[in-house]
Formats: sequence, structure tokens, C-alpha cells
Amino acid sequence: MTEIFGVPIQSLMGQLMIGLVNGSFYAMLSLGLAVIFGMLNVVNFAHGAFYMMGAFFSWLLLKHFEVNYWWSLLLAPLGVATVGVVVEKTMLRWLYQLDHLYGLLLTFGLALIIEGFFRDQYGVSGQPYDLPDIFKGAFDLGFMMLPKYRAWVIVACLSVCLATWFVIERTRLGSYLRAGTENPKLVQAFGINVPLMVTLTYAFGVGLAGLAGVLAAPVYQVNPLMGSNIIIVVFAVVVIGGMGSILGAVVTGLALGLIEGLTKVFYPEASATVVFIIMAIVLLIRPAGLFGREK
Amino acid sequence: QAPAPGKASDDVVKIGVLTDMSGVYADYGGPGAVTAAKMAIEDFGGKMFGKTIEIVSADHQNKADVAKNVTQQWFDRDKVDATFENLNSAVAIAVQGLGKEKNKITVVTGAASSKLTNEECSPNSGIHYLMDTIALGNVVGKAIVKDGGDTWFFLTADYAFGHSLEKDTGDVVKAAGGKVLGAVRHPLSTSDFSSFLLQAQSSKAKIVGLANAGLDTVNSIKAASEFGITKNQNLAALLMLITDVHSVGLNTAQGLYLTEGWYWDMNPETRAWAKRYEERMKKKPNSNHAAVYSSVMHYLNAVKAAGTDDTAAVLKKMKETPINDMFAKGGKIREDGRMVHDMYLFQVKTPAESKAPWDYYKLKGTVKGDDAFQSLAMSRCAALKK
Amino acid sequence: MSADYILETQHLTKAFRGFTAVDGVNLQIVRGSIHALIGPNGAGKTTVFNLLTKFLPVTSGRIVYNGHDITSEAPAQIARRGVIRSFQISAVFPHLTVMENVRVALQRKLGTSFHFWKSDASLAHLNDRAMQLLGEVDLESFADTETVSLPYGRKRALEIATTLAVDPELMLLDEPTQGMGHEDVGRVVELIRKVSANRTVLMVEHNMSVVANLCNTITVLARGSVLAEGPYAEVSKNAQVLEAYVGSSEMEAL
Amino acid sequence: MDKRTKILYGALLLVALAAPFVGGYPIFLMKVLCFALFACAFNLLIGFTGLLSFGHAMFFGSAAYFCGHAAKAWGLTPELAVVLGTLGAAIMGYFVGWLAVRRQGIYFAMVTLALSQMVYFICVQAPFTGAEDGLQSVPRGKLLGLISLRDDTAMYYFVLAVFLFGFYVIYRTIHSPFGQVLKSIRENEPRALSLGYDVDKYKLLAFVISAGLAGMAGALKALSLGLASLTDVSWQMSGEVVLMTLLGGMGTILGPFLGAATIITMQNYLSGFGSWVTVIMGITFVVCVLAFRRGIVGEIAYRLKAK
Amino acid sequence: MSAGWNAVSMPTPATDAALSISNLHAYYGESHILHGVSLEVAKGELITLLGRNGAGRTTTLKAILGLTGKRTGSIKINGTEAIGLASHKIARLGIGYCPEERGIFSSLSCEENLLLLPKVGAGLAANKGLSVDELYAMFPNLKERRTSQGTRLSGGEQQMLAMARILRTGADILLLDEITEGLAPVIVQTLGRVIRELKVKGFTIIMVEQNFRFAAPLADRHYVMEHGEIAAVVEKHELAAKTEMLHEFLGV
Ligand SMILES: Nc1ncnc2c1ncn2[C@@H]1O[C@H](COP(=O)(O)OP(=O)(O)OP(=O)(O)O)[C@@H](O)[C@H]1O
Ligand SMILES: Nc1ncnc2c1ncn2[C@@H]1O[C@H](COP(=O)(O)OP(=O)(O)OP(=O)(O)O)[C@@H](O)[C@H]1O
Ligand SMILES: [Mg+2]
Ligand SMILES: [Mg+2]
Repeated sequence: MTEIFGVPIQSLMGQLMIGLVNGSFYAMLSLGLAVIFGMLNVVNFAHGAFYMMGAFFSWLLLKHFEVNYWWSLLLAPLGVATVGVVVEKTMLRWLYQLDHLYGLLLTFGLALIIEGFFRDQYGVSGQPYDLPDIFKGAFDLGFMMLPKYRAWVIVACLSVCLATWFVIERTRLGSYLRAGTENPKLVQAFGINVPLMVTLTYAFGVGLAGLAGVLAAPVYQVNPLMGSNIIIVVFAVVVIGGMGSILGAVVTGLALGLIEGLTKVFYPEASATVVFIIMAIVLLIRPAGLFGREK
Repeated sequence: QAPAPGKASDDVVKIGVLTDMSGVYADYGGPGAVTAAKMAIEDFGGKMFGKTIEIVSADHQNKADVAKNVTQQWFDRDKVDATFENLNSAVAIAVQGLGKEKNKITVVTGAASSKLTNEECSPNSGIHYLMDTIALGNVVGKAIVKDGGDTWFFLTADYAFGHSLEKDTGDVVKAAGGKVLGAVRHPLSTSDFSSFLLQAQSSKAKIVGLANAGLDTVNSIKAASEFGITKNQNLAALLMLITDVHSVGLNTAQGLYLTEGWYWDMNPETRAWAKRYEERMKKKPNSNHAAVYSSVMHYLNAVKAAGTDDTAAVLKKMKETPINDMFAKGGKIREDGRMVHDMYLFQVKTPAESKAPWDYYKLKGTVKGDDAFQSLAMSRCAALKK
Repeated sequence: MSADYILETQHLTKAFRGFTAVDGVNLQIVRGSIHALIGPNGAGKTTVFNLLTKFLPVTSGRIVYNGHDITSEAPAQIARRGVIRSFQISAVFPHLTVMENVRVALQRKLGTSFHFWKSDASLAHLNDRAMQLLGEVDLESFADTETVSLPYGRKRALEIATTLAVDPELMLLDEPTQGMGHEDVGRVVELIRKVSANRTVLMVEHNMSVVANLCNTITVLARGSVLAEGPYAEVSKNAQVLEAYVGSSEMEAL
Repeated sequence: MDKRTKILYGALLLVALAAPFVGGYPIFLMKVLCFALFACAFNLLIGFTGLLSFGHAMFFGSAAYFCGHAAKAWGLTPELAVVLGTLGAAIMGYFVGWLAVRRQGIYFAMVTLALSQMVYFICVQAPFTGAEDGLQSVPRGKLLGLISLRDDTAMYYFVLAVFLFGFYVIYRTIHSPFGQVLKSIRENEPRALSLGYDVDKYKLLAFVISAGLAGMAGALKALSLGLASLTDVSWQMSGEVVLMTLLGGMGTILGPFLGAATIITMQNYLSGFGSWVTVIMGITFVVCVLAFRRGIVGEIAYRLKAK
Repeated sequence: MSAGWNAVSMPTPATDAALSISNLHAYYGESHILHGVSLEVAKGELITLLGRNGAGRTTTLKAILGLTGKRTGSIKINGTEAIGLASHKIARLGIGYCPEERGIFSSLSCEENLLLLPKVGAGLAANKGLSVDELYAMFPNLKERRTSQGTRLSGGEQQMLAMARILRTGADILLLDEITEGLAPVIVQTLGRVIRELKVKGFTIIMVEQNFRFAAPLADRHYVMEHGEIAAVVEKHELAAKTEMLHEFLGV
């Protein structure tokens, strides 16, 4: 068996594959953050909470209404997006004139509220969400068993990310979004319904988080803390990639998933910190982030 | 000035139940623990020396400083005589330390750190009532190796607790003639265990020992089942609670080995108490709830027997009297504060075997208290050496 | 004879992703002169300013100031050498009072700006000088006003006062009269003339009467390179300049 | 300082001195002072430099560990242990600040948050922190090797003295030539740069001072409660200090103090509410941001001015 | 001063007015900037707002579009009351706005900037908006820099772009704020020609200008503003007679 630094190459491939799955979640979450940040200039601290909410919605749908996974995949993100609409219309809306920091603070408060609520209702120990039947089992890739569901997660995340990228960079709606990002008042004065666009953007961004949550539900525990655990890492990912570009968010997310996967093999002790260490290094050599645009 | 016999120092006996009401361990302790304590007081008769026994409870939010703050106020201002439960090892150590300083009895049930009767011991005020990490390792290690599981690979949470759990269990396995093939250390609160499990898988060990706790254990078990690891290897959770099994679901957890100090479905006595508890809480009790009940009852009996709530006198009585109730048979509180009682190895039932909600375990073995817990001779408790 | 020149650039070049905004510019600024940089929009004037003050990194070429090569120095370092710029869009400290705006600039020379243990009463002796500077731009009566509430023209005047406060050796003014009313323009012209007495000024300006009035030397930029250079009388007759910049021969008219 | 402010400060000082004798519970009072100092240190950054550090718990918590370890394992006297904690945090602040000032605004917040999470993980794994169990039974020791601080009231006055020192440092910094430059940087960074101020160095110094004082607060906390734990370095703690400052009034001098007192009191009374504490904290955040941005002190000052 | 306004605008039938403003007050936060501005522009007319810095000319344009803070009074655009409408609805009544600070979007390329604006308004029958080719012919610089990022254009190029993009939308009322500001004379001349063409095509134009020489030959009427009010109205034919007064107001 060929080995790299004492690790069989095949198990290394397996680890990379798993890294890619984690990377897909990072990518999808940082993409949502980037989209929201772009349009609203708000760093959505509640993103993790919405991700958790997505997972919970699908669990609740299954438990109370016997809605299956596929419908959840559609309904749960819609539900999350609806909450997003309410949040945007009743709260965030009042902050656009102010320093961006207030958006961060508000969403931080929201994250606490949402997390506290779910903790109170469903406890902290987590709820099980079974794999849908067609995803039971694994592909035998020869060197490893790739669980079917994980493969699906990679495919689903990547397609969603690509679609989002296409819409924003290549369509007319996208150019409204980008222009609105810079000077919403002016864009509105040109005849575009900016308030609606902003609401929908926020809804879309948190909907993405919700979707990630549904995808994560069968893999991880459906747990009120799952959001706050992941969100800080995603922030680091965003700093590394720079929020300047959609593609940057996706690529960085995937790459960091891979790197984290490798660390787990070669030096597992550091796997919790590796992302932050990379962030520090990137800050030293490219303060604006790998894909960031300097203002 | 010793208080007159038959009279509490300040007229009333007042106990505190400090627990995690809302956090990770709220199901393990939480409101259920308070209920258990209240049941004990009611069963005792509700009165001591003619005065109603009082109970206060608080949420420590799993923060040691909150716990310390609350307990300090209890001792300083609210005239609380003894505190119970004190789940989570940071809290337990903090509270026990305070008890030592203020000379008040502190009974720990929920926390499993063996430091409580070693480095941080307090023989004159602290009691560790339920299980500790050494016992956990002992039971799982010995029983499984005996059962044929002689090659081990550990999945260890990378902090002091995980390390000591891994080491203690490893030693037991080796002593019993088994082999430890390796270990991988994962960071605390990892959400994805798959890559660590792949490493466990390639080790080809028969048993994968999970030297972690709480959500980490739950997540490792889920990932193990997803990656088909449980087909060729068996998992042994070194610290797993029935609430964790409940949240993983039998489908995933089936076949898993674990250690407990108590289970509701062991004998008529446990079932009867569990039924009474369930009537109030609409849930089955776990070992911690039973331990809280038992320890409160034992404390009250000791106060009555001593005729005072004076710490030294009560503690002396508590240590003299053996514990015989639905929680433990022939249990005894040792000099170092360790309550020694029998421990059990369980295996999680398959969904087919499970007949009712919370019908989760089959008993695989019983380990006598003296074999399960660390011997007094091995103790690193400095206060005992003097 | 570099001794006469306070600032020299050699083949100064700035390329933005495949587009060269400044292309091999050789500037020589005579000490004590008022030098104008003019040219059509997009010629690269603001970019030259950004390069000279290192707000943008230089792609290639050298900048020599007072005989020192400052090409690789940091913006604050260059400012401390005495090269101070104003911005094309007004730059003030909006929530400080007008007086404090000027005082912040004065304060640097004291060398106590890192002294967090000193009282700010130690700055009070700067107030007189600050008032004097405000007087020069007619802002005394606004001294205690919060700067946000000033009208645009006043803000630009304040900016000049702030620039003067650091006592620059070389002032870079990017369109100092842009957006001003006529009487303000006249006042600023006089002000620049007055303060240029013992320093050097390099300015970008579109208002030709201002340029004609003030400047000793004019450099015309077009598409990133120098098109012509010389005194106003000479440059204003240069056919190339007329074509590129004025578009007709009636320069006087505008 | 005008006369009214002087009277106010004097009155507050009197209250603080008398507090243990008029029924104040010393442990609670100490806790309030520690967190008030923490919030004031944090406010120096957000309120006067415009930098939102979302990771200030890393200084608070690490200093608590430094100080606790020094007092417990090395037997340092309390004042030396506090000095050590403060210095340790300031040095950390230097490195973290050195990285973080490279980014502005919202990124700065995220960078500090991420770095503090890294510190958190390091604290989980480091040998001397006791991981989940925390660093327990930190002895208060004898002040200057002479006066025992075991008594809560004695300890309270020690904490009060250190707090006053820290508060004075902050007050001085804000009203210093350095403070003026900080304000101008907050207002218009490129302009400050073009006037010859090396803005990054100013931000860094502010960051170091703030980190050091946050550390001083953490060290004090470790001594007075006898405990340093992971809670002190967690991101929730960073969030709490933000809330204290926001509630009291960012950029006001007394605001953070009041905010800290309010939140600590609230936590004390609400501890029976379980997860609802988190929810209530969250709601406080939201309400402050939406309707009460000036904070308590800021609002009072504004009302007084408007009259 | 409103007497002067009445005198000149009464003859214009109200139904024919493209824009009619009366008693407009506008605020930025707490500061009251416009104090009862009234003016009326007939279809196809070109008027200017003159005045010193800070007189409130930009604010008038912004108030029409709802870009200031609170505002009161009445703004009728092609007969529709717009005072209570959101900015995007006002724009859709057929208004094109070229802001003082140009408002070019840096995340969009030059061409994306040009194509960004949606079609607005019913438009004149003759005016479906200019095509992109026509615009490039009008401003060749833009064609050359079409792929570069919006704000990497020079000040002048940005000005041309800001002007060009509103001509595409089919808006028939143009609000132009200081479009010659900071432009090289050669481009100022181009713009002058463009404006003249637009007038011929029937656009209604309101121009804020500092450059009186540029504005004078183009405008049908000048409104002189001072301190947020209309201080005087000068018809084209009165220019010569009122030069003295204008100089006084404008400080020329
Ligand atoms: N966003 C704002 N907030 C507060 N006041 C403002 C704001 N914008 C402009 N002002 C004030 O409103 C008044 C009118 O400004 P406006 O921009 O309309 O003037 P203008 O006539 O267009 O002059 P300029 O030549 O400066 O463009 C000025 O006193 C200005 O200071
Ligand atoms: N950051 C940048 N990236 C790419 N191109 C840029 C950048 N900054 C400026 N440019 C380009 O460089 C050229 C020169 O711009 P500059 O702002 O220096 O012109 P200017 O001479 O100051 O013009 P104006 O008088 O209109 O202000 C322009 O074509 C502009 O598009
Ligand atoms: Mg320019
Ligand atoms: Mg204007």
C-alpha cells in the first residue's frame, strides 16, 4: 500500500472526501453570509441560529406532520426564510442608516433569543433525524465506503452554490443586487424596489442557512447548539476568503474543509484551531483575504 | 458551642439542590433532580425536630463561577446546611471546595470527575455519591475484555477529562490481558467525527472506546453507525447516559456497551420508585435522579440520628450507616468521601427487543463496589495522608 | 540639478490590472513654486497624488523627495516628512469641533500623541495657533461648531486650515476650489498664494483662471503621460494641449 | 471636569466605599466591580476608537488563568498576581491587535472573535487551565505578604482600589493627547493618515491598553471568586461585555459601569429562569440596538442636554 | 419672492406641467433645509436652479425623488401627486436622476452600469430611450472603457456614464446636478451639445449648475435659490436686463 507520511493513501483519500463534506457546509453558510453582507451590510450573527432552525424545522415537520425529507428540503428553508422576512421587516430595516456594527449586535441578540428558545423547548441533548431510505448505505469506492448521503450533501451544496453564483454575477437581478449593495438609495431612485429586494435577499440568505441545516440534520444531531458551534468557524472562513466575492466564499469554504480534514489525520490535536491559524497567516500576508477586494 | 441535641443550629434544616436547569445536562439533572429531592423530603415526613424541612434550588448554567456564587450565598446568607446534585465536574469541584472552606456538607451525584476524591478531596465535608471516571473505566474495561473484546482503539476528547478516561480504561484493559492499538484525540465539541472514526476503523480493533462525553459521544455514535463501523467493531461508551441513548435512538445505539450505577428497570423496588417519579415528571428517572433521592434521604436520616445538623456529627453518622435503598444495596461512604456501591455493565437493546419507551438496556454484568471504585490505598487525596 | 527640486519622480508608473493609469511620468517640482497638474478627466492626476503619498503602491519608477528615495515609505512616514495632501472629496473629522479638527493636526508636532497618561489640557496652548489658522480661512466664528453641520464650502476651507496646521513643506491640493462659490474661490486663491510664500504647492485644478493666476509651472497630463510642461503662457498656446484639454482655442472663455 | 461631574464622581466613590456596610453583599459587589472594569476597558475600544472587539473574553479569561496559576502554583502575592495577569493580557493584546488592526470595521470584529475562539480551544487543551474543571481554589493570599484577603470585606477594598486605578487609567487615556488622535481616527481614518499619524500604531496601542485592563479585570475576578474557568474565555463572555457596554452607553464614561451592574444584577435574579436567561439577554440586546442605542447613561446625558 | 414666481408661471396651464412643486419643505434629520419651494416646469422646458453653495439646489432635486428625510408640500409629476410615494415609485413616473456625486457603482462594469437602470415611465411617444449604440456614439470614451470597473473610470468618464445611463431609461424628466463639475472644457462642450439635442427631442430638464456660462444659453428660465427658498425667477429674455441682480445673488 502506498503511503504518504505514514498514512495509507487510500485512507487519505477518504479523509479528503469527508473534508469536502464539511467544506460544503462551510461554503454554503459563508455564501449566505456573503450575500446578506453584500446587500444589507449586516454580518448576520444569527446565521448559525437559522441553520439550526432549518434542522429543527425539518425534524418538527417529520415529527408532527410526517413530512418526509424531500418535502423538508423545500419547506424548512421556506419556513426559515419566512422568519427571515419577519426579522428583516421588523428589525434590521431600522438599522441600515447606522454603523454596520449595530447589525452585528442585533443579530447576535437574535441568535441568543433563537437558541435560548429552542433550548427551552427541546433541551440540549439533541434529537435524532433518520436518514431517508434511499440514502441508507454507502458507495464502495474501493478505498473507502462513501456513505450515499454524504455524496448527496456534496452534490447538493455545490449545485446550490453554483446556481447562486450564476444568478448574482451573470443576471440582471444580480446586477441590481450588486448596485443596491453599494448605494441602495440611489438604486431606488432609479426605479427599483429596493426595500423588497433587501427583504428577499435576507430571506434568501437565511434560507440558504436553513437548507444547510436540513442537509445537516441526518448527519449531525439536531441540536440547539449546532449553530453557535459552527458560526465562528464560518466567520474565520469568511475572513480568510474575504467577503468580496461569491465564488471566493465557496472556494474558501471547500478548501478549508479539506485542510481541516487533513489536519485530523496528521495532527488531530490542532484540528479545532487550524482554521484560525490559517486565518492569522492570511491576515499577515493578504489582509484583505484571499478573494477580498481592498476598499 | 455545640447546639443542643435535637435542635438544628438555626432552627431549620435547609438543603440546596444546585443543578443544570437549562443546559447540556438539564435532562440528566435539572428539574428532575429537584423533584427527586422533594420526594425524599416528603418520604422522610417533611419535618425535622418539629420544623418543616426547607429546600432551595438553583440553576448554575454549567458555570463554575455561577455555582460558586449561588452556593456562597446559600451558605453565608440563606443558612443552607447541605447542597446536593452539583452536576458537572467544574461545578462539583468549586462547590466542594467552598464546602470545605465553610464547613458545610456537599454531596455530588451528577459529576464524574475522580478528582473529587483525589486531588480536590475534602474528607470532612464532601461526598461523591454516584459514579466516577475510574469506576467507569474499570467496569467497561474489565467486563468487555472478559467478554472477548481484547483489542481496543480509543476515540478521546482532547482535554484532561478525556485523557484520564483513556488512560484509566487503557490500564484496566491491559491489566485484564487486552491490547490498546492506538488512540485518536479529537477536539472538544466536534460536530463531525467521521474522519476520526475512519482512523478507528483502519486500526481494526475489536472495540472502539469512546473516551468522551455528552454530545461528543452522541455524535461519534451517529457517525459510527453511518459509516458502518458497528458492523465489524463494537463501540464502548465510557460515559453515556440514558438520555443520550434516548436522543441517539435505538436504531443507531443498539449493541453499544456502557456503564451505569443504576437503571430504572432492575428490580421491583427500582420500578416502583421510577413509577412514582414518572407520575410527577412524565419521564423515566435516570441514575442521577435516583442518587439524589437516595443521598438526600441518607442525609436526613443521619441528621435525625445525630440529633443535630452540625456538619461533623452528621457526616460521621452518614459514614457509619450503610445505605440500603432502591438505589444501592450495602453502599458505604468511605473516609475519602467516596460512596462505594455496585456498578453495572449494560448493553443497549435492539429496537426489536425494546418493548416500551425507555426500555433500553440489558444487564451484561455487575461489578462489586470494591472492584469498581479506586481503592483507598491508591487515593491521591492529600488530606487523608496526614 | 536635483538640489533645486523638492520632489522628483522618475518614470513613475501605475498599472491597474492591465490598464496603465500613470505611464512613466517624470515630474520635477521646483522648491518654492506653485506647480499645477492639469489634464482631461481620467488623465491620472489623482492617481499621481495617491502615488506620491503612497495611498497606492507604485508599480515602477522612483520618487525622490529632498534627495531621499521615498518610493517604499509608508503614508504616515511621508506625511511626517512634510508632504501633506488634501482630498478631491472633502475630508474632515465630522464629529469633532472645527477647532479640534485643526488642533489634531497641530498636535502631531508636539510629539506627545502617544502619551495616554497626559492630560489633554496639555493641548490647550495650541488653541491660539488654531484660532489663528481658522482666522485665515474665516472660520473663527465656527470654532466650537461640530464640523458635520458646516456647509460644503466651509468644510473645504477647514480642510485647508488643517493641512496648513501641520506646516507642510510640500502641499498637494486636489482640486481645492471644486464645488465652491465664486467668492469662496477668490478667497482660497488668495489663501494659497499667501501660504505658498515659504513652501511648495502642487495642485490639481480645473479652474483655468485659478491656474493662470497662481501657478508658476504647469504640467499637462493626458492618458497617463506628460503632454507638455512650462509656464501658463507657454502651455496655453500649445496646440496639443488645446486639442486634448480645451477642445478649442478659446481657453479664456471657460 | 465640571463641578457637577465632580460631585457625581465623589458621590459614587462614597457609595462604593460604604457599600459593604449598608448591606451590600461583598462577593456580589466584587463581581460587579470586576465586570465594570472589564466593560470600561472594552468601551475604550468601541466607544473611543470605533473598534468593536468581539473577542475581549480572551484577555479577561487568559489573565484569570495567568493570575490564578501564579497565585496557586507559584504562591505569588495577590498584587503581583494581578500585575502578572495584566501584563500577560497586554502582551497577548499586542499580538492579537497586531493581526487584527489589519482589518477594519466588521472584519475586525470577526477576526477578534475567531482569534478568541482559538484561545478558547487552547485553554481547553492547555495543561494548567484544568480544562472543563477550571482552575479552582485560587488562594487570595496576603496583600504585600502582610494583610490577609481571606475576609470578603478586605478583598472588596482591594478590588475597589484596583478598579479605581484601572478606571483612572481609562479616564486619563480618553482625555489625553493620545485620546484626541484616537477620536480623529475613528472619525476619518484616511485624513488622519494623511496628516502623518500612523493609524495602525495608535489603534494597536489602544488595543493593548484595553486588553491589559480587561486582563486586570479578569485577574481580579479570578482572585475574588477563587476560580478561573472556560466560561471566562468563551465567546458568550465576549458577547456579555458588549451587552453591558451597549446597555450602559457606548462612548460614555460611566455607562459601562452601570451596564455591568445592571446585567450582573439581572443574572443574579433571573438565574431561576433557565434558558430564558439567554432569551432575555437576547431581547435586551435587540431592544438596545433598536430603540436605545445611546444606552442608559447616553440617554440621560442626551435628555439633560436637550433641556 | 413668490410673487415673482406667480407672475411667470401662472400663464402656463397646470395640466401641461411636467413637474409642479408647491410649498415644498425638506429636512435632513432635524435640520430644515427647504423652506417652501414652489416651481413649475412645463413639458419640454429646460430650467436651471442657480445659487451659491448650500442654497439647497441639490436638496430640491433629492426632495423630488424622496431622497431627503422628512418632506412636506406638494410635488406633482405629470399630474400625479408624489409627496407620499417611495422613491422607486416616483422614479417610475418618468424621472431620470444624475446625482452630484455621480453614483457610479464600483462592483459593476461600465457597461453594466449603463444597462442597470430599468425602463421607467410612459415616456414620450417619440422617446423609448436611446439605444446603447447611440449612447456610445455620443460618449466614445465609455465604449473604450466599457469593461472596466465603474469607479475605476476617471471623474469625467464617470460623469459621462452617469449622464448616459439615464438617457437609456425612457425617462422624460431629467434632473441633472452639476454635470459639468470637474470636467475638462472639451467634454463640457460635448455635454452642451447633448443637452441641446435632448431639448429638441422634447425632454423636460431641470439642471443645477454652478457654471452659469454653460447654463445660460440653454435654459428657458432660471430659478435663483437662497437659503432653501426661491429668491428670484429670471426668464430667458430677461437675462440681459437682470444680469446685475444675478451677479448679486450668485456672487459672480
Ligand atoms: N445629508 C445632509 N445632512 C444634513 N445637512 C445637509 C445634508 N446635505 C446637505 N445638507 C445641508 O443642506 C444645505 C443645502 O445643501 P445642498 O446640497 O442642497 O446645496 P447646493 O445648493 O446643492 O450646494 P452645493 O453647491 O454645495 O452643491 C446645506 O447647508 C448643507 O450643509
Ligand atoms: N483603483 C483603480 N483601479 C483601476 N483604474 C483606476 C483606479 N483608479 C483610477 N483608475 C483609472 O485611472 C485613470 C486616471 O484616474 P484619476 O482619478 O487619476 O484621473 P484624474 O486625472 O484625477 O481625473 P479627474 O479630473 O476626472 O478626477 C482613470 O481612467 C481611472 O479609470
Ligand atoms: Mg481626480
Ligand atoms: Mg449641490
